[in-house]
Amino acid sequence: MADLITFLILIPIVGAIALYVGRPGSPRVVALVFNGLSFFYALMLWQKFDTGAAGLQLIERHAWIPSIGAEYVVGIDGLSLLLVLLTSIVFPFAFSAQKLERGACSLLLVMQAALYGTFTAQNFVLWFLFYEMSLVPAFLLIKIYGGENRDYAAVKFFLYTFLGSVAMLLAFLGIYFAKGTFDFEKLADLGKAGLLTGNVRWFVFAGIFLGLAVKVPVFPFHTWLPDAYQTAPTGVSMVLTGTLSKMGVYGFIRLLVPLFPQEIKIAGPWILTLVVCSIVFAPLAAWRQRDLKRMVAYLSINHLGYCLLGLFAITAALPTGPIDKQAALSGVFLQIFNHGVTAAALFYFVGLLEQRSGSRNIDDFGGLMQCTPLLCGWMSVSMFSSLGLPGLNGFIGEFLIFKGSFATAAAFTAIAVIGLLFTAVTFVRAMQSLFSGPLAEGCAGYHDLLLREKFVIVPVTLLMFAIGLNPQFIFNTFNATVAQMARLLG
Amino acid sequence: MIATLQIFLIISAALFSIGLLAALSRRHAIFILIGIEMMLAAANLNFIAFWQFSPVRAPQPVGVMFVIFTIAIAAAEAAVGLAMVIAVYRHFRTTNVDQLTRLKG
Amino acid sequence: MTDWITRNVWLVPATPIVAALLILGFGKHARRAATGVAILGQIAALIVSTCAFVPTLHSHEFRAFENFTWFTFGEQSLRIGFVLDPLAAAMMVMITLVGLCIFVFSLGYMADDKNFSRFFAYLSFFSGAMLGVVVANSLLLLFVFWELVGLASYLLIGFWIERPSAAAAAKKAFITTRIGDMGFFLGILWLYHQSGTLLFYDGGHGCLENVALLGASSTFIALLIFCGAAGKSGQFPLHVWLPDAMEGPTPVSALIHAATMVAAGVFLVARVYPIFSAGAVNGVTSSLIVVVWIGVVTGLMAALIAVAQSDIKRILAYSTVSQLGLMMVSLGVGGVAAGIMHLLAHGFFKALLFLGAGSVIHGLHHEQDIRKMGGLRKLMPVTFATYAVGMLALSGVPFFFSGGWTKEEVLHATSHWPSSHVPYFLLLLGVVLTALYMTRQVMYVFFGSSRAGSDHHAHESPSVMTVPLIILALCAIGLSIFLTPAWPWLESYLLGHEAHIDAHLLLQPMILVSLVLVGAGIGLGFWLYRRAGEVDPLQQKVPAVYRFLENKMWIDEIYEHTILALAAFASRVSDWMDRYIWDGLVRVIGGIGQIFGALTKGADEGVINAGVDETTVGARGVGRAMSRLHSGQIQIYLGVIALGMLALFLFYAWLT
Amino acid sequence: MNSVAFAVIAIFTLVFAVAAATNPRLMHAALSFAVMFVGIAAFFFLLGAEFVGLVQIFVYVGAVAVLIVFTILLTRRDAEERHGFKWGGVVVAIGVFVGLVWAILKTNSLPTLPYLVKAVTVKEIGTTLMTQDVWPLMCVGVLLTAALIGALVLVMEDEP
Repeated sequence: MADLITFLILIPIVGAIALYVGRPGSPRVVALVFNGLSFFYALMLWQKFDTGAAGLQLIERHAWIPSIGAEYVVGIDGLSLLLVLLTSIVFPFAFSAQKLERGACSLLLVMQAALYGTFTAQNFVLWFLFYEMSLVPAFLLIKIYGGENRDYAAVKFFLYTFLGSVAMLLAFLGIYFAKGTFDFEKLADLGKAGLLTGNVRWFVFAGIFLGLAVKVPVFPFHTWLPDAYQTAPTGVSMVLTGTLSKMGVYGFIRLLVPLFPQEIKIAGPWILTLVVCSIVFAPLAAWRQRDLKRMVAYLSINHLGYCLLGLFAITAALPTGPIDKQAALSGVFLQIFNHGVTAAALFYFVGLLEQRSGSRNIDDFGGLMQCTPLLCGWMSVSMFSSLGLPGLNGFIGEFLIFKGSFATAAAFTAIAVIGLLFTAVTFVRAMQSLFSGPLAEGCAGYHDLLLREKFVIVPVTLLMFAIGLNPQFIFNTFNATVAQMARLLG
Repeated sequence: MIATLQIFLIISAALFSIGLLAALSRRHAIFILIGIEMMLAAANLNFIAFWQFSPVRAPQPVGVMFVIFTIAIAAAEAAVGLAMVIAVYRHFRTTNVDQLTRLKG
Repeated sequence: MTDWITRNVWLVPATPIVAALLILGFGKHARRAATGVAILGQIAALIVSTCAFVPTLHSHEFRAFENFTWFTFGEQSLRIGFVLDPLAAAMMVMITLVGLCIFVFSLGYMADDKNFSRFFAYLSFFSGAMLGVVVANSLLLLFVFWELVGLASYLLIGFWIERPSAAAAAKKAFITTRIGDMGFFLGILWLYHQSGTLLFYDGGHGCLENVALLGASSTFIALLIFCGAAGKSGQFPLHVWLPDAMEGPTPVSALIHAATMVAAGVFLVARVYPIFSAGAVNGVTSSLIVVVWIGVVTGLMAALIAVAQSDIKRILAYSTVSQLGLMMVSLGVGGVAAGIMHLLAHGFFKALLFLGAGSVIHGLHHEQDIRKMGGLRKLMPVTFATYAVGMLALSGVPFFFSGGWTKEEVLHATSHWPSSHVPYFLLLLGVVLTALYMTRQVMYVFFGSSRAGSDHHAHESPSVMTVPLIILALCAIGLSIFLTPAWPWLESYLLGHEAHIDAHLLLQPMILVSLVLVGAGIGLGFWLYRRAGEVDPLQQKVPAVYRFLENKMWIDEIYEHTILALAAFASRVSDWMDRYIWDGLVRVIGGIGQIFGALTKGADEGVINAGVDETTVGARGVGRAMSRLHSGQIQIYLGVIALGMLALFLFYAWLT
Repeated sequence: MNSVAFAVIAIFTLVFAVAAATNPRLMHAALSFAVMFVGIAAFFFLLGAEFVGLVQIFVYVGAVAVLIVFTILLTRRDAEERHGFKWGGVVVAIGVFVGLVWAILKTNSLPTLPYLVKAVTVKEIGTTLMTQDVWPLMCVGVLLTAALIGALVLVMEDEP
């Protein structure tokens, strides 16, 4: 039991191999069983985790390739735990979204293992290995199992993220040659005094920023996202938005911010400008989309923009009190979790509509409230959660982020609030054309939620309510980490 | 003129550039192979030079070992490359690389 | 008992919300259970509110609050709480009482609707959310319930979901109020930043207890908060959603206009009044001046528009907007108690008017155009009598009707405003207009003879609908006992004074002024509309003005062509940028590679033209551009590698 | 160390290298290529790596050059030089050369002490191959086998 994290990473891989070798009749069920197992392990991890203590816990350290500074180090702090839990929630959710072939199931499981690895690795080589390991299944899933236009989307996705990764790898090689270590903790210690000097540091900084910005994505590196999310099968879109995009945010928190505190202070206003552009332009573009998946995809960009707004607002300039730093960080962490759950749920609902009608075009629907009231009701909950209605999970994260960012970047925050408004406009418009009005032609025969669909939706929605009403249980996982990080920020 | 490491490196750089020239400018496929062999030779020269001039002496002759392996691999590469030239010639009836554009996208 | 209720004042909003959840849980077919639970919930809330009301009577300046930690983030904690003071207690009683009447009325009004139980769930939720706004002791908690009020109104306005116009109106209401809410949200952030707490009262540490700390920023915070209030309370320029909200069922309109939604904005300003008045010189601050003028513009504009409307509910809607403007003026000039009193009184008589209108509409089988009504006085006597009470209260006839006294208070406060006297005279004009359009409406609906023959089948509504009307009418009259200047009990209660009886104050010169004005309005209306036909007399006399007012001063159209068009344009631009510029960048990068390839080839073959052609054609797609890079010429590949090496050298040179 | 000998070897090697790269007649170029390798082998001798020098001569002059000549003969019909010469390559090659020389001159940390020939014995090489580098040796063996088979497969006639 000592190697809990390694087990957690291995379970999905074993599942993938079992699926590939065993050729079971219903691969989805087998995958779900393995998901259940990893969910159980994730819970066990949570139980073992000492929420009161800051710093890494449950560390496993083994020698790997000492000559290049690579080491097998995994460990979790509050943030890693949160993301591990999120991954464990989103994957079963994604698997239950639709029927998937054996290959797709095993690829998804490989991706799950890669995500667990990414969120727990504490050495750059290991981290990068897992980071790239998640890219390949994503590419294949889009390319092989995607819908219309999948080749274009897959290649675009791959080129974008791969170029970003290459930039990041080069930057890290530069750091390694200068400092001789890949260990996150050691690098963070070095970062306080300035990791590099001269012009080189800007190249290294830009390389890492680019690699992570593509992954999140930040405006204007986001154009791969709508195509990829639109084309991918529902379950894959859920995973992409729910967990894969979090790797970028996680990278920003874990790598860029501790390693380059001085550089961020100089580049901060520019980064914040880009972030605010994501927050404002993405929902505006979403408003124009007729394809529901594209719409949700664009709104994802907006929501992840809030995370980065909070993060860079407090790192670009120092706020006056610890409350702002802690508020922003807590908000960012919570928003990561919330967006993972909510965006996945939205894709799930779009998938349900697609299963019923075969279309995702918003104009093909209308008056659904009359034939599928339950579907509409539960879907509205997710939409309201996404637009930040109080009482649901989205609000608290956004409030804390804005609270933190207002202290140092009031102007940016004020502009970002426009993003909140346009998100609402987009969703309300979508609700109007989907749910109300006269029953559209061809919508009459849709069946309402099935029992198995309810089994999926109800727990997720309850989670949204739980976080919205009493978020303490989520905060408990990362409060110590937040306090420690806030102190490290100075 | 005293033979310093710098001189060796410059000679090997010249050799490398000549090899590159052969690989880039000639249209016969064999020349590309010849050019690549030259560049490898230049690299080998560097290995030996660095090994010989290095202030620290390893107990094993590291530079030499490196070169031996490189030569072995270069030989294998030459064999396969020439076999490919022959195969290509048989198939296309030419060895002019400008006409071998099957990879065009 | 006192202790228990002050600690558990959260029960008031919780009861209706729990009722709503229960009803949703029952499902669609449990109609009887739904109504039972909803009305029981409302009665329970009324009882608890009354219990909470009692202790506030005992002592002056009674204020009890119960704060607790909502959650801890990092090492900080966010505290929220509930407060019980005269303001909250009076509002609670009004909301639950009016709400109960509306619930009972809905039993009859919505009896045929197939989504009957859902309707009651939403209604309960609406009333619960509004009660939450009232008892919140934290601006954040207030905002939470505030947004829930918005959600409930969205659901209820769009309740007849199959009507596209209802959905559009719901959307409009949600978005317009949310525009204001975004300002409110920023105000909250700013306040939190400045004061470090969002609790109103916290034993001397609350944000309202230390407004001096805010300094100069209090003006901006107040104005941002006022944005939210203006959105919810339908103040110009965010009033456009309110008349459209008539698309909802009539009980919903009653609830929105009387007890819940629009009252929230006025209540909010009254609640955070210390922020507005922080640093006041002679009772005037810049933020309060803005409040006054916005209120005046809203009040007058809405009253003018109301004169030329023909939909029975729209006239009432604009009258609400106008009255809300009046309340805002009152708050702005310093008459907080007057404003709240008017809000409370307005809650009763406006609910009465809307339910009366609902009864008329119900009786006429969903006919809403007043020009097609007439002569209902005899067919619907109870409705007529109660409606007349409401109309007289709204018009501001003093002595017997609550609205008259409160309006008097507002005018009184305005006349003493040191900054300017213009608002006072404009309000007097508003008084005349109010009397005029209400008389017009009553003349059309209840007097004369039937116009379009639609009232052949008109019938009095069942008692389940008329009884609430009667109760509300009694309240509208009975409340005036507590409002007279001779015994201003309610004002003293709200302000925390002892009430004194002074009969001399009953007759003041100012009351005569308003009596004359109201009389003039009613008389003018009577004279103008005594023989009104299908064509409005005003329309015959001044068609241009009438058209201007009938079209709501074209404000909707102006918005559509400016703000909405701008937003749509911005959206198109964003989409376009995404498709062409940002995606185009990628293509350009591909294209650059392609130019390189083409140039190498061109240099060899001496055909520059082809290269240029290739370049222009090449901007077609990433895949295409990238594939063009693959010329198949291995030597070019090799050359590119060598050039890359050169570039690295240059880079190295630049670095060192 | 005789710097005259060094200069002679250097000029000899580079001249033949240029000849190998530019001579329009294939056969001549191939022969220049073989001679150039002798020059390189001489460098190796000079630097105290006699074994490598010998291997170089055996492998390149003995084997690779012969292979090239055979290939030229096998593709004789095409061997007459009617292919042009690309001048773009010259520009790139010169650019790379300048870049390399600049980088070499720029680097200050190169050891400057004159070299001391310390010859390495074959025994040493053998011991190292069998102890420390035994795994790479195995891999190279596998690689060579694979190359051999691959070359055979490539040139095998397709026709049955």
